[in-house]
Amino acid sequence: MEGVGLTEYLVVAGILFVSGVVCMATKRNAIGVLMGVELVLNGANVNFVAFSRYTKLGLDGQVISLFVIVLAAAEAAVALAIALNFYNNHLTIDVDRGDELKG
Amino acid sequence: MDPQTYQSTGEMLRNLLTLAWLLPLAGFVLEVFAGYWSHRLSRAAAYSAVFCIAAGFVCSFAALMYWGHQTHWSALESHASPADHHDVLKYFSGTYYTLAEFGKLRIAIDYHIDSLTLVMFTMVTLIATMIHIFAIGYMSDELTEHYEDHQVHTAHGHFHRPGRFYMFFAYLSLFSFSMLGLVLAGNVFQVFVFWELVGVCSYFLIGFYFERKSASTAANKAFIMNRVGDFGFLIGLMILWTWFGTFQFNERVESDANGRDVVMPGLFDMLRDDHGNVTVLPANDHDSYARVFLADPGHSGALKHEGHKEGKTMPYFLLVVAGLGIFAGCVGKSAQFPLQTWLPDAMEGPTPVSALVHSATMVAAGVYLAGRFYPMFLPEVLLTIAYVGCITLFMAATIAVVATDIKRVLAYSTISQLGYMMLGIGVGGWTAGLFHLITHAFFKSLMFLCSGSVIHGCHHEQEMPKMGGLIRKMPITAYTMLVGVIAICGLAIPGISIFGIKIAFSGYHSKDAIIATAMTFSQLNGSHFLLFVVPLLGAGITAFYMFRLWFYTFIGQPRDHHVYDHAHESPVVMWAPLIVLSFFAAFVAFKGEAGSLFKLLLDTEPASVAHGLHDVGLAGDLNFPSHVGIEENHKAAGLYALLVAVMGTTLAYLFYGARVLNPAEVKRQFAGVHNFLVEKWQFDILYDAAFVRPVHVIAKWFVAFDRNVLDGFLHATARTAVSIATLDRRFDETVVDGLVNLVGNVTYDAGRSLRYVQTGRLRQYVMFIVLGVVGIWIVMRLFAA
Amino acid sequence: MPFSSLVDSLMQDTLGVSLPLFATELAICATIVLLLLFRLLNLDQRIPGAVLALAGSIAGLGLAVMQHLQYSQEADLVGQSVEIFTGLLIYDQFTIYLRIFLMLFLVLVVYLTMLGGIPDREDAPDFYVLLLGSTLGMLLMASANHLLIVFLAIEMTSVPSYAMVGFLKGRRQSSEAALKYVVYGAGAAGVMLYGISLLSGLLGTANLPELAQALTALGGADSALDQPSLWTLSLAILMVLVGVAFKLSIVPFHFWCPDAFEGASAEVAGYLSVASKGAAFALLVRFCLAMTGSAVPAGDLQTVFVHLGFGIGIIAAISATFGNLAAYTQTNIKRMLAYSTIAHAGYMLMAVAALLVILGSPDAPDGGAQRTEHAIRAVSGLLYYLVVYLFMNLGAFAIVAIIRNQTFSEQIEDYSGLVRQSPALAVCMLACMFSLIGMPPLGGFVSKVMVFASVFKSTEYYWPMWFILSAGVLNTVFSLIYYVNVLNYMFFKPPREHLEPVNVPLASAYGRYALLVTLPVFLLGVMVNRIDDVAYSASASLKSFSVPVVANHDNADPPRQSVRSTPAIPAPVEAATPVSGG
Amino acid sequence: MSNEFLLSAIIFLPTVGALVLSIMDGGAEKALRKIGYFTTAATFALTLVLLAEFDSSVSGMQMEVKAEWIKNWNVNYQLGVDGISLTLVLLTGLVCFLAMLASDSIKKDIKGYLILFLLLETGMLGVFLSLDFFLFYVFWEVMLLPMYFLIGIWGGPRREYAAMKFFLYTLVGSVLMLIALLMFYFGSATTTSPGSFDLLHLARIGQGKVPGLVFSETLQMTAFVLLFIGFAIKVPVVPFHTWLPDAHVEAPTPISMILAGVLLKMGGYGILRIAFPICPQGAQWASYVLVFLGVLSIIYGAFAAMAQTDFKRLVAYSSVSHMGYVLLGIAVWKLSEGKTVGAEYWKMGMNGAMFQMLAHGISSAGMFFMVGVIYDRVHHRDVNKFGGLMGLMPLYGGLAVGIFFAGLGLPGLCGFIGEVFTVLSAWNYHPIMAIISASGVILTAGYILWTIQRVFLGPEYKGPHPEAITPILPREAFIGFVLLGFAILLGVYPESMFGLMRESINQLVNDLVKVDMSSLAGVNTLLKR
Repeated sequence: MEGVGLTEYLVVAGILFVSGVVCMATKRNAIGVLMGVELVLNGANVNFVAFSRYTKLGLDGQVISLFVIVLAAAEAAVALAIALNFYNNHLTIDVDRGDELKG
Repeated sequence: MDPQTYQSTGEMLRNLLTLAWLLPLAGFVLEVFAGYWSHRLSRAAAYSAVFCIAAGFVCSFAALMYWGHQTHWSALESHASPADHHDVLKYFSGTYYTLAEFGKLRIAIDYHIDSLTLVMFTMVTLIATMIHIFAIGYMSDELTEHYEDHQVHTAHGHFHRPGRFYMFFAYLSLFSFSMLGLVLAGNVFQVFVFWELVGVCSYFLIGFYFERKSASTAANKAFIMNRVGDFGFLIGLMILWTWFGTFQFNERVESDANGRDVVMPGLFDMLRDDHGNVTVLPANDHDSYARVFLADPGHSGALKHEGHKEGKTMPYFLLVVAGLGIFAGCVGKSAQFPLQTWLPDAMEGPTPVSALVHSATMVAAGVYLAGRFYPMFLPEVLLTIAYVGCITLFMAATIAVVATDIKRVLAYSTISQLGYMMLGIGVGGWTAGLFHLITHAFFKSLMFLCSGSVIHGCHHEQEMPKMGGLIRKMPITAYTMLVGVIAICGLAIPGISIFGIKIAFSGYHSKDAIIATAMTFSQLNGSHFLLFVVPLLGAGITAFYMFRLWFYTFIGQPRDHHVYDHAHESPVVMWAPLIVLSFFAAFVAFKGEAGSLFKLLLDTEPASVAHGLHDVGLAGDLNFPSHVGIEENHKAAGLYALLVAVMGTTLAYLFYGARVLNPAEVKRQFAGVHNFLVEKWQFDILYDAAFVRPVHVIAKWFVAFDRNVLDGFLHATARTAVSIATLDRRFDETVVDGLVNLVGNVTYDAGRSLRYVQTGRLRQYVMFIVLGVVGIWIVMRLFAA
Repeated sequence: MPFSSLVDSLMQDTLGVSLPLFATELAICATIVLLLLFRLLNLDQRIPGAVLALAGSIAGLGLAVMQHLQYSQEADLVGQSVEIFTGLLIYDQFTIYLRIFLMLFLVLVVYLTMLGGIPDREDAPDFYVLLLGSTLGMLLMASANHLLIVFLAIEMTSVPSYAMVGFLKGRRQSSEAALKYVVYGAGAAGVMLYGISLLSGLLGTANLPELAQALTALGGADSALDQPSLWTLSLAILMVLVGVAFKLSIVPFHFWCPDAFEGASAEVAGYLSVASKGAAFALLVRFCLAMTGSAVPAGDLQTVFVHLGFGIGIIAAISATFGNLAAYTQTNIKRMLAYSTIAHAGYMLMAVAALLVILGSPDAPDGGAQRTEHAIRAVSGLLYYLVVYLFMNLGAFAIVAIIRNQTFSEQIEDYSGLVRQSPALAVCMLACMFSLIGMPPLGGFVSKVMVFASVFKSTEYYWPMWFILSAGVLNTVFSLIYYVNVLNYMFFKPPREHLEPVNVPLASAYGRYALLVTLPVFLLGVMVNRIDDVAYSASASLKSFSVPVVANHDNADPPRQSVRSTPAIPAPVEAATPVSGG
Repeated sequence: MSNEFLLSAIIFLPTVGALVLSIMDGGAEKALRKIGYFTTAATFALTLVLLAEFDSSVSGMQMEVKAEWIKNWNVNYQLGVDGISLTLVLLTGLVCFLAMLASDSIKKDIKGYLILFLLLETGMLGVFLSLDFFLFYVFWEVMLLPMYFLIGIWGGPRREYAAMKFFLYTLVGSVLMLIALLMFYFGSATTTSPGSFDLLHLARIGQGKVPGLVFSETLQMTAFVLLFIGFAIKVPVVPFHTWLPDAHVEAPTPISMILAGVLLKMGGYGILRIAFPICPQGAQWASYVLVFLGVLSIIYGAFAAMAQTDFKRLVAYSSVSHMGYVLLGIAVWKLSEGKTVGAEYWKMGMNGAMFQMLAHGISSAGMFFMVGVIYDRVHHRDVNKFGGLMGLMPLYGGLAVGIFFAGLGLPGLCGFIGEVFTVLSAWNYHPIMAIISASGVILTAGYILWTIQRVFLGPEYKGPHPEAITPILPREAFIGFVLLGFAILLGVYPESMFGLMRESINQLVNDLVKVDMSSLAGVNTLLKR
């Protein structure tokens, strides 16, 4: 078998992306939702790296993936801080309980 | 008459008549504000009104004299038929100012003076002067600060209000202005303008005691009835305007902007050629109905129809509709069948009003217009006029027999006499009809004033059964009334004629002329014999109810002592006009056809109009009587009429005058005559009311017919109108408004429902991101594929 | 290429070319650093953070205005666009226009927060760091020229704004709003990133200008790529647009907007509603132009763009209608204004839809000579709408903030009887509301007419656009109800007892601010020429319009643009000799 | 004053007055009113100056002013006056001056009221004098805002609903007009010249006088329908009229005087100035429907008026009926085989319609004022609970009956000329429609006389607080006399107004008659049979 090609990487990235999204949609715990976000971002990263290797995207792909990692970190930090603040006010991080704003 | 003098006489006449016309308007403006410059109790307003109308009379009489002098009284020389003096141009017309101009179309306020106008002016101003003087006395009880109105019952007893003496005279002056304007009008549009102005004056005058519900309803009814007539009038106008393009009666030479004199063809010149005949192209293949030939308006007068086929044609039936439309206006104004129910109710107004407006002048306007517009009427229209006149005169006469209120009797008699005039015009007797109009104006206003002085004397008592034997208390009124009654019945002493003049009052001559014309007409076209029999019969009934009225009120024992004791002769300011009017009522038609009045009217009879239509009518060939034909039958017709009148008088004398016979019991004996009147009825024998009841039944039937069929129709239309209106309002509120609110609510509900989409739950939002993307992607695929 | 020469050419390029053109952003960075330092050395007792932030933003505005003046002086520079930082950003009049737009807005917001006093003294520096950071992200969005920058800029804008929404730590609602906003934002960013990855992968390049060539190469010449990969490409494009749609709060992705606005303070809500929209629209225009490129797309790619344009039009109509209808029953003024921003985003998106349809549709009326002219007119209408929208919305939010500071209530009922208490404020709110409806004497009308005119022009290119136009027109009528409802309370109802009266005389600081913000709404309605010219030249200078339309088969030369070649990387500055002509 | 500033001065003098008022403090009520009187009087004087300088023999535009406003969109600040707009400007000046005098009955926060009143006047004058469609549209909407607040704040009990309904109706109309505006703009753009908003240029294109550029038939038809609906809402024509009774009932007296006196004329003016000249084929195609709607309005309005118990609502519906004549007069354009038949009757119809607008302006403003006088005293409007006013207030009774008779269409007063001329010109178009419209004469007489009987005649006053009935004040009497005086002047000597407007209207008719209608003949005959 000729080893691992571009499509396999895309499939892995796709799985990561879908699981990330499903996790975000189903998790009731705020932290679980944030994990889902991470999964999505990493799925995209895998894509970038794969494309930089197999298509003429070249170094751009890898540079982007580096930036994505940094940004994921920043986002996670802010998200966790907000989740903490949410916990202080609602004494729970169950996302469904936060539905005072509606209509 | 050479053009130079024609010009100067035209100027003179115009100034005189315009002065006569505008004086009452100035009076009106003065009197409306009388409340401010003069005290409410002063008679200043009355004096100003009388002065204006009297000055008006002097001017119009002077104009008449001047006109006669200028035309060397040619009109009065006896001549065989009116046709041959056509060469003398008999009318003066011109324009005051143009109302509006649209390209070639032009509407203006202009004047048209001929002998008919002069006669009408003199008659109207004379009668108006007399009535103004009479009214000073009659309306004197309005000169108080707290006038007590018996007929109005408010919460606290009778109604008190300050007197409105000056307002009454203001309305009278406004009325005289509009009436004179109507007579002076030079085009049919201007007639329409003053037509409605006269209508509004009658509205104000009928509704003078506006506190009384009956008075204001009567005023409304009168105005709306007139408006129904005007609706027909408007349709006539529309047709004329669209097909003829002008409203002017007669041709007029105008100098337009750059000096060239342009011929402005009138209505009559376009329809009838020089010899007065109308050319009708029979209905041929390419056109389903006959067409009437009109001279091309832009064409110069001289080159009319001789051989000229060029020029517009209009559908025949449309010209008939136009004629009927204009006649509808006359029916509305002169209270002919079927629009006559408003006149009896109009008696709500003070008696001088009934005398001036609802007997002599306004109601006569309808006949005047029919006369003025005569050349435009086609045979079918003339026939309708005749039949409407006939029905009206008979119906009104029968109802008058039964009426007990003195003013209602006179009202129905007016309607009946107007029927006569319409019949006269309808059967081709143009001069006879207008002759009767003039004479009738005098004696009818005289009788109304007499009834006014009776009512004034008996303190507003109008019911005849309460009167009786008043001759001893009010001799002058009684005798002047007698003159009027004799005039209207047309009594005369046959055979004896002192130096050629028959001893008879004016009514005899004018009614005689109409009956003669009707007789010759029915001889010429046999199928219309009714048009002679009914008026003859009517003459008899007229005599009966007029003398019944006279005997009822003045002769015999007083039926109600309370009324009798209070009765007193009216003051001099009231009986003086009675004397003057009775003189005119008697001798205005002095020497009948040979008299100057008849000759004056004859002078303006449209040239050979009648026989211009001989082979025109579609409904069989109607041939109209020529003057010569009428001359021969005159004597016979006179005798028949006199016979019938005498019969009526004696009958009335027997029942009410001598009271030698108890009317109820004796009436049973003369069942034969009355049977003749009520032949339809199965005659069930009830002892005393055997013959009175049928007459009452017919009368009541007519009254009932009036009240529920016509009035019913009126109320029905009002009710349906109101119900449509409420339906309309509900439709308006529900459907149209509902639609708007529905749209509003739908969007509002849509808005509210969208709130539920925003559930506030985070996970549902996130799910939407992916669902959104995939959803759009799928839609795009479907859409693009 | 040895490493050293690569490094020094890079240094030369960044120092020589890019940095001077990057002046405004540098000023903002400097302010941020200073703010943090002052906080560190607790010097902020002496110089409050707000004053510093205000100084920095005014400096940035000054620099941007200078750049604009520099551009309008030298005639030959008109329409010239320079790619800076080795192609990551692009610097042209469009960027300058948006810089002025954003900096002006920043100055006004900072001044408002100083008056409003949301960030109290000690956490003022943090608030302003977030504020300036977010604005920096937006400036990058406006001049993005590379897919990385697209993602980076959006993240840089969003992350600080998550924090700003949750800034009032004590309130339950703001923490809930912040949580929703952050999770939703992260999700959207994730999806967008995945889209970008797919897009760059398929097209093999992440540089916006080259996207067009790659696309035409890919689709136009019916090369080996068969149907399915074309669809994955369109899915990728859609995913990228999701990120932008999230920032614009377009209908399927608007859920965060009402909750975030209600939770956040009025100043922050105002900031989010205007600034992020402006930058996002700039990015969307650049992205669309990048895709359609300057050439008239050939083959079946045309149908893709027309349908994409029409699709965006449909979404725009839906979001406008949704925004207007949902706002009917709102009782909270901020939530109502949130839906109003959704509606106005819809109106503005219609202009973009018109742009796409005009550029993409094959059968242009009168031979397509006027095509670029109409496209430029569509973009300039959008830009003008943005400026008017800035003042309208900021005016409304500012008045809401002012009233909240006095009555502590944001319910519409509590606004009743305002005209009796402070007539000046009521008249300002009236001007904003009627401008939002689009009534003539005010700016809102002129901008709406411009957008509807371009949509009307697009109906000649592609007739179904009639639905979009009628939806837009119909929405103007729908929007009347809830805007006027607020005015009903203010003008017709008597003041409520339990609230102490709002007295903001014209002479007070608040009064002057309200007047400062609402006056331009009137001026933009009457003196239209000034701003309209600037907007026109800004949109004319967009890259795809200025490049000679060679490929265009009937070679109608764009009316006014000078033909210019873009400097290849890493050509030194003096090498980029503008070839002026035309 | 050189005449290019005259028009702008007329339009913006009230705005200057409004600015002066806004600066003064709200307390000095007396001074505020004085400035109000002075401004409206000065504007009316300026319109009289305009009348003096106007040369009635010229049919085209006079005193044209054209300055550039928005360069990129070719929008110009363009003003001009001709026969049609001059008469309406005079009417506006007069009615606004009288309404300001009648504004003494307004008691709460005078300053806001006067400012909005003057802005409203600016909006109206602007609409009549502007020749640029964009400028026309701006003034059209500027007039909308003050009206909304004037009804909303100083109105009767259901004022919010009425104000909102008024705003919604007019906004829907003006949004449709916006689409038509865009159609004309892009329709008139050629490769060389940009699109234009200049009404005269658009009219030349519409009538095929510009070589190489013409509005296609479909464009003319759709644009005409859009414009007609927009203007029909203002006229109001029956299906779109339900806002009028509510707006009138709730509006304070002076405002309903202006609403009836001037605002309704905008619709008619719009049709005459924009819809007919620019889309002649559309106008001819829809002429049958227009005549039908006109007649329907006459009959519907009359019946609806008969069923009302609220006095003001009754007069409002009478306005609907009277404005039906206007539409009838404008639309009597008869075409057979592509050639206009009886153009002179159409001229008469148009002149009659214009005159009816002026006459209705005076009579309906008078009627509303009279209703207002009695309402200010007894504060109720139930027609059945009045009575005996003629006795209690004789001068008021006299003036009111005079004005109501002007409304009824009595000859010698203004209503008659307008009504009869339009009806006379209708026969040439369609006899049956003419007859139905003539029957309107009876219905009008019916409901007006019935109202006069219930309100003025009768023995005593049946309604609440009879003690408040005091004789008419000199100020009110002055207004009544002025209106009645103008009614009589126009009734007796209509040439005063016809002279001004005749040239322009005949020119408009001649232009439209010359337009080649061959392509339309087929459609028309189909529609007629």
